[in-house]
Amino acid sequence: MRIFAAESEILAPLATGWFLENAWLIPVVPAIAFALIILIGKRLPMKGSELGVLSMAISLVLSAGTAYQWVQRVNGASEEQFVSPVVRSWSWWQSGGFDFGIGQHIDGLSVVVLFVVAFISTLVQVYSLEYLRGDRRYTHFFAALTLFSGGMLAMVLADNMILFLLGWEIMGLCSFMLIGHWWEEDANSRAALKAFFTVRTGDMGLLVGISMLYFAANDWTQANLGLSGFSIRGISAWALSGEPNSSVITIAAVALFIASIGKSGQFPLHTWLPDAMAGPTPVSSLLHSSTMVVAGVFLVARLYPVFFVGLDILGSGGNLIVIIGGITIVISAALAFVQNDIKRVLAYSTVSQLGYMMLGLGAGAWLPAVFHIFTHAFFKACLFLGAGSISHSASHHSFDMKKDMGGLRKVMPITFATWIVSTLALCGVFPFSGFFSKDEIIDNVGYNGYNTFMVVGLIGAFMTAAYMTRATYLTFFGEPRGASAGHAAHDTHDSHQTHDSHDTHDSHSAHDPHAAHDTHDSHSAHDSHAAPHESGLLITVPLMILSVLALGSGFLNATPFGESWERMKLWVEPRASVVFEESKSGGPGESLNLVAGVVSAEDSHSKSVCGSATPEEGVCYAPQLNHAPFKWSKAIMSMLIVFAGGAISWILSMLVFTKRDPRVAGLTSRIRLLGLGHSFLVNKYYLDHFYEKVVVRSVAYPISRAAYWFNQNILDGVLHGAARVTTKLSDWVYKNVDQRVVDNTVNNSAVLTKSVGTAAQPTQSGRVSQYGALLFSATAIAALVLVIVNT
Amino acid sequence: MNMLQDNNWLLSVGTFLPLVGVVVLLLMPKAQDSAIKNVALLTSIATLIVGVYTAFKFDYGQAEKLQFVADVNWISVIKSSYLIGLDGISLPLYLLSMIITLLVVIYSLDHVPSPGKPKSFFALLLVLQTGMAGTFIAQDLILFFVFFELVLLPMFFLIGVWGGEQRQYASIKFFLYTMFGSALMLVAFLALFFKTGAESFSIPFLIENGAGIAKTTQIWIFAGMFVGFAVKVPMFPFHTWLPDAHTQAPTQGSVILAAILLKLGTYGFVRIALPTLPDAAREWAPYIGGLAVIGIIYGALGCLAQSDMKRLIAFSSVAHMGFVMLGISTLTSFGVNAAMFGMVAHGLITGMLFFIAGSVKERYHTLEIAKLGGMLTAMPRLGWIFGFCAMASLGLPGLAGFWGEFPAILSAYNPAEGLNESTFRVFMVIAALGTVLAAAYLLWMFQRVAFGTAKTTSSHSSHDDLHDVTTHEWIAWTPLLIGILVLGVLPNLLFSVLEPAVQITLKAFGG
Amino acid sequence: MQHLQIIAAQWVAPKIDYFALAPEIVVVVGLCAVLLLDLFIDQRKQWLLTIVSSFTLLAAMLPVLMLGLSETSVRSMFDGRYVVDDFSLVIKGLFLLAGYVVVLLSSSHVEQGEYWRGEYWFLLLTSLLGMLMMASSRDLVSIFVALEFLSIPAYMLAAWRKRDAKSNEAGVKYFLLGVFASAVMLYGMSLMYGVANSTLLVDIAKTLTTTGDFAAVHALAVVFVIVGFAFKVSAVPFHTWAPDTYEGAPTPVTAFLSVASKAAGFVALVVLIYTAFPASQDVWQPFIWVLSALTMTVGNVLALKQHNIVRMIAYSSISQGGFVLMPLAVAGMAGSENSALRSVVLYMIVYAATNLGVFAVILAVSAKTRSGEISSFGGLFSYAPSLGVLMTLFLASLAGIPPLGGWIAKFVAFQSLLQSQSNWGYALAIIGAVNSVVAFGYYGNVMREIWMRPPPDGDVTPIVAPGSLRLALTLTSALTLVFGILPSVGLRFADLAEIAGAITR
Amino acid sequence: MFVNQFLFLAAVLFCIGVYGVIARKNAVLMLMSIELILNSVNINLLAFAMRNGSTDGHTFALYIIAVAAAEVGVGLGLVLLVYRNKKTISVDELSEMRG
Repeated sequence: MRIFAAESEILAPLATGWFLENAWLIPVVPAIAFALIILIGKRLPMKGSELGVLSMAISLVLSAGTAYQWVQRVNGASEEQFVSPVVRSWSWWQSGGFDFGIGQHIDGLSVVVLFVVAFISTLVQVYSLEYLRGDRRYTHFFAALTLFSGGMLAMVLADNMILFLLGWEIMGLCSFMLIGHWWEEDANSRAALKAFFTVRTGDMGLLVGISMLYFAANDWTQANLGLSGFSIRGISAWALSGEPNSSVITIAAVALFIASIGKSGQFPLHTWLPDAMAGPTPVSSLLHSSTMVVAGVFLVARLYPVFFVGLDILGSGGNLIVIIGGITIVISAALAFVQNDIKRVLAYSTVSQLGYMMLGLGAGAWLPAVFHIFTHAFFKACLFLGAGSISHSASHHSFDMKKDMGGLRKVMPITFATWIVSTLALCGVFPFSGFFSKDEIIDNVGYNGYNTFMVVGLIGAFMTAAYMTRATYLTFFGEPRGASAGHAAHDTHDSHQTHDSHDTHDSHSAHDPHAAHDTHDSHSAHDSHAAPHESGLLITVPLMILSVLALGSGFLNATPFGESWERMKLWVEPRASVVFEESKSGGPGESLNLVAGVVSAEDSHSKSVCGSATPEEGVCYAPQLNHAPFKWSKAIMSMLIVFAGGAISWILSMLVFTKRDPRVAGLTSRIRLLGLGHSFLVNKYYLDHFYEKVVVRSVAYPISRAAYWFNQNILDGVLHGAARVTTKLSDWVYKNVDQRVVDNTVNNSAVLTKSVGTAAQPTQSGRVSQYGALLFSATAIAALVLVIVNT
Repeated sequence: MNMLQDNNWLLSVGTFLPLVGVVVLLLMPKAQDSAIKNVALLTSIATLIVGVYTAFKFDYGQAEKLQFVADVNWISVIKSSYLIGLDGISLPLYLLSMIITLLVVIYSLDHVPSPGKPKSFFALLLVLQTGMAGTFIAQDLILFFVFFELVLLPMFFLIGVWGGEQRQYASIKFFLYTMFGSALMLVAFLALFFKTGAESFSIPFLIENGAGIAKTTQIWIFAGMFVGFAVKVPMFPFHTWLPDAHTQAPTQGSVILAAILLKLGTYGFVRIALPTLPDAAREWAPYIGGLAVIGIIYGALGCLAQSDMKRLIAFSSVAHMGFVMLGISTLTSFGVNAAMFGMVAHGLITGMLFFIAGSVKERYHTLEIAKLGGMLTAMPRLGWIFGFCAMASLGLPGLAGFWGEFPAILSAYNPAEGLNESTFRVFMVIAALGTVLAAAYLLWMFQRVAFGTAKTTSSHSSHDDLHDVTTHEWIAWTPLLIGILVLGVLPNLLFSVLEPAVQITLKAFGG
Repeated sequence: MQHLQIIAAQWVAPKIDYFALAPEIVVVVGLCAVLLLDLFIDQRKQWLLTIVSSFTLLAAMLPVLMLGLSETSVRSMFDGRYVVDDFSLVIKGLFLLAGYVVVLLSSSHVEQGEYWRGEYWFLLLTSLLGMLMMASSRDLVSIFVALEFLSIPAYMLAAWRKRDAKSNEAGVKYFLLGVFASAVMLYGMSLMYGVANSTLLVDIAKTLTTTGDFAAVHALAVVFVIVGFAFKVSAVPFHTWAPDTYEGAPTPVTAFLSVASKAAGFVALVVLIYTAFPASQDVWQPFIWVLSALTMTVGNVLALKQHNIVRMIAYSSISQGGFVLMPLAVAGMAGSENSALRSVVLYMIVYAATNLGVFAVILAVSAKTRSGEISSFGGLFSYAPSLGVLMTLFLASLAGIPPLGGWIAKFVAFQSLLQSQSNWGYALAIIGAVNSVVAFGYYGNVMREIWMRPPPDGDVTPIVAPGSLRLALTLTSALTLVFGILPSVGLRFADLAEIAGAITR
Repeated sequence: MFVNQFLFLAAVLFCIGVYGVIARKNAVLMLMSIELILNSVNINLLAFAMRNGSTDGHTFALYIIAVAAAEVGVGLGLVLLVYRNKKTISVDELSEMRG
């Protein structure tokens, strides 16, 4: 019981509902489905895939309902009232005074991500029905996919870090299984190993961070909230309570951030992500673009108060998160230029987008970052699925833009259209969703005083536009090449030997000595030598849905149109008000009746002490953040930058595709009028080469080459080097320390005893007189000594 | 107290029933293979039934108290008595030993390793079972010691007679190592006995009075016990017998060794060394912890260096027992709980891994990782089971391994009072690093063994050898797999039993 | 001359308790019977002698048991020079039983090679008679006589295979060194008598102190006397005769020497230490400490290198002797007198049972393989499983692995060491512990041969041991197991709390 | 007192005997050296007996003489045995067993 602050009023209890109360079902459904698929999947008519889709659909419905009721709850609450999350938790096991619970923690953030994950997963599963038809491990694939979704959902609505960790690890495992899905190929299994291992390295930070937070926070949370030190609410409140010792919370924040670096493929642990493209395209689009890789970002957003205090966000001109985020944006964007594999382009773009999210979080732009998670999921998934659709129906499962694509806009209009929409969204062109999120991030970063990083963001935007344009041009414009031109599949494969792009399954199963997954070949037979064509409905429908969202989802938080449009801010962002709890007995499990101190009335903005100072009474669950007022001027500027990027890249493409002779300069304008295209056929390799030269010289030479080199030789080198060193070290330790020293001491002791025996043997000479001598001399010595001693 | 003593015949029956089977076996003619196997099977089943009945009768309400206590006059002259009892700490291991033995017997029904001789093979297995079960119920140091040693000879012969090429060296090494440890341990026991007034060897009594001993003396006595138990665990400098023994032992031997025998050491720490000599334990804890984390990293490195699958798994035991010892060294009830859980989990998981290794050996006729590969194509079920166990072993949440590993790391963050926190936090970080390495070597092994395509080099094993999991194997493995999963999802099943007993055991540390 | 006559005049015939002497008398009768029978029956009936001698020993057990059950616990004769108390009875029982087993071992063995069996039994019984006397002697003279009584026949037994050079060598070495040692001992005894002016141990205890003008002479005397018996128990560095003699002598005789005569030596040591030297522990304690440490260690390390099974067992029994000496090294310290005595007695009992078992197996196996090499045990388990298992049991017991007899014996020894709570005790305990591990090196080696090696000459015809051997094996293995699993049984005999008193009585 | 001379004589004899046992290779000579030691013992005993005026010494000496006779008998028997088999009585030839 505490006495209420002078000016504070009891507020109406918040609305709740069945969906909110039972949100925990969302991950449970896929988990059950997973078990069922494993057990009976193979016997089902559709090999268990129907179970997967069904379960995801159910989760989608549930999370939609949850989202709806959450919105109700928020609307029901009064202005400035802290809308307490719907927490239910059950004790899982106790030991030595520790209480490990499982439970749900539903608030704006989790609602958003839940919805996104469920939604994308559903679409991807539908998509996979077609994409993987006839794969020999069809059932396994769906099992893993479903389990993955279950893990992610569990992580998202976890109310404590243990459950969070659980979901986190399950995702890691599933990504291992899915990346390595076609493990007959050594490269794939190696990529899987690399991914899992890199992420796992980050997890070390998670373990340490959780432990530290628990022990640092537990006493306080038990005392003030009756919550365990694992509970997310408890940790958040504790972080803002002014209680924590600054060094502890800083170290904990850094440790946790290391984990999210690993998971979200941030610099310098990003190298696993492009390799992970070895997995089937649906996997890439679900795990490695829209959901799993944002887990790292989600971790930061989830425990935001910890980072806010620990890394002193808003306090200084730069902190670990923004720095890492910034570097990631530029580095990976640059890398995207030199990729021939369309999926790798998208992968690097994902990395850089994640960089944006991190940048936003690091710079105090919490909401835009979360919003970017939301929008990015749609258009990036759309792009990946589009790429998949291309390789599936047009390019004989090759992903090489230069070898096997080009001019596809005619043959696959739907894919093309959706692709364009998503690309615009990704580049952040005005009405498209990307604009409202990414621009907001850049904007707020600047507004919060991180000017350098705002510039970085703008550069990133420029590069994004550029490389996406290049990719689009290579894929859809110009004349069809290679497979997309209907060439026989084999030269595709031959060409695959020459360059370093990650081959996909079929291109290899073709010259796989013992057709590892024959069924899949039969499937690929149905289009292998057919001309490029549009994919089936199961593929295009998800594409269309996604593209619609890529276009529209932005309006959920359309700052340009004023407060009334900022729904996300209203619904998702936790309000930074001081909360007095009526009863401390209200442990996790029941939603508390809360009383919010009415903030002094003159303006309802940014006056809460939370985050900036220690509340003298009550607790904060979220820090007070600023929101940059929208200015068209800035928006226009960034738009210009984007268009500039796109335009330059486009012009370059033009230049390349039309210039017949490199030595003749200045004639370009004339020759440009002779339409596009056919010049492509003549010595295209030479032109490619030239294109590279131009691009390299004019655009990306300084950064991208260097960056790529750095990436391949230093970072990746370091990673592999670390592996190699460890192996070497272990060899050495094993051979020299274990076998030679430790073990030999043991064996030598035996040898020693034996040799002592040898030394003693001469006494046993077999000669009586010597025996006698020994006998008597021993006697004499003994007598002598003892006589002397005793007298 | 009286009700704690009713049906106290249970434990004795459960422990000595296997010996009855041994006698029957000895009376049977060598020729009747099937009959011999049936007798062994029936015996172990009967034993397990008794064990289950015991667990059923066990009063979980007061798991911290010794139950089914039987106290019979044994060697009155040296004040040692046949004192047995079961509490929350002993119960899981007691049952585990019975289960493992039964499964091993089942597995052996069609896997008696060369050179045959099923009669003596099963007889030794059963004797082993008596020794293991007895160690977990003995509440008298001398009795404990007798059972502790009783395990040695059967294992010695299992390794030496039915083992691999190097078996004789391995078996002798195993024996000498362990005997060395237990000799010093015996001296330590005696010293403890006299320092507590030479009144009784009963563990509860010694726990009462052990704390009274002068600190320096305690430290010396603890040293003796430490060597004895650390060899069994095995901890870092004393571990070299393990890889040889594991690699050379027959599958059944490795399974029992990994699943139960290694636990005798850690159990000894928890049951005897810590509670009887609290001050010494406090002094030793940092060193134990240090050796433990060294063992974790060291074992992992050892694993990465291995080219032999079985040897790799053996080294992984060193690492895992390192986690167990780390938990124990924190002297907090949380840490010890974690350790106890880790023992059971490691028993299930590593036992399972050794089963798999055995089956692989049987099919491929080699364990060279380089020669294996493509197991998933050749034998998908076996491959996936293998993957499952590898995941469990690297401590994936939701599987048993995690609850032994993560809490141990967690507990190292703040050890019992009187221990240097920063030291243990360093240990914690190193141990966390260990989990990464664990992932590295296990997945690496999995990738090389299961993924890829079947190597042509291994095709000298005619292809029909590569049959998938057989019925016997299913029967023998399913319980373990289920156990791994269930304990992973519902760790409380175990913790609720351990918790009170551990609390009592560690009350000297304010745990 | 005068005073001699006076003394002679006042001489009165001592009263003799024939009941107390019954065991000795029975044996005397038995050996006379054997001697005479040997003269009169012809070769074909020689087996009668076996029967007779074995029954003599069994018969001698009866009075021992009756004496043990009779309520008068101590019977003393010749004013305390010859005492029959619980201690001596237990020891006599041990000797008789060991002798019986040795007879069982011999019965089949002596038939090989045409030697006069009569002598064999006669000598065996005589030596046993000497041992029985040794158990009761409480006077320098009677100890000396008993010692020679048991030794001289033993010399001849060792050389019993007349035409076997090895056997001769064994006999001669044993004889020369034995006589030399006893001569040295006698010199010590003479000094002792000179100082104490009495040959009665109890009187010696009164006057023998390490202080005063005669301290040096005391020390000398004590050392010399102990050397005499250290030779008997083949303690390093007085052990040199043992390996050669054991190897050369007929195997049953080796068994007899390594068990019975060794035990006799220990009995004498115990009696002397407890009755004659209590005051001079500063002299003998360190001496015995060193002896024990040396004996364990040297015996072990040398045993590691042997190829001949008997020789290996010889060294092993040397190191076992070290373990028996262990508690005596602290016998003088407060708190451990009783436990030290108990452990010595128990160790002797258990060791006798186990070691005789080992020899029984060796006899059975060598009868087939005709080889003394350790490697000849290869694959024993495969063609003679029961023998293999039994040998494993015995060796494990010698190595001190529970739950076998040897374990409890070693345990009690350690116990009394630590009970002294002195650093000497702790140090010796550690040495002993390490040695007990090293010992497994060679025991385990034999086990390895038995279980893990193929038969040297693929000959796997099963072994049929003669009935007498089987009986011996049953007895010894049963005892080994019982002592291990129910130690109270063995301790019941060893735990003669009042024994120290009984001796001094 | 005059006892000392006897003791001294005995000590000298003892040493000579010991020397003989160690130095001589001839079995018979070794036997004789041992006899020397025994006699030195006897001298000791008698000297002490005189000094203490008790008869125990005499008794002991008599026993020793008797036993010595027996020992010599057995010893010579053994030596003869060896001589029959090996045609030598040098004990150093008797080193077939060693190590």
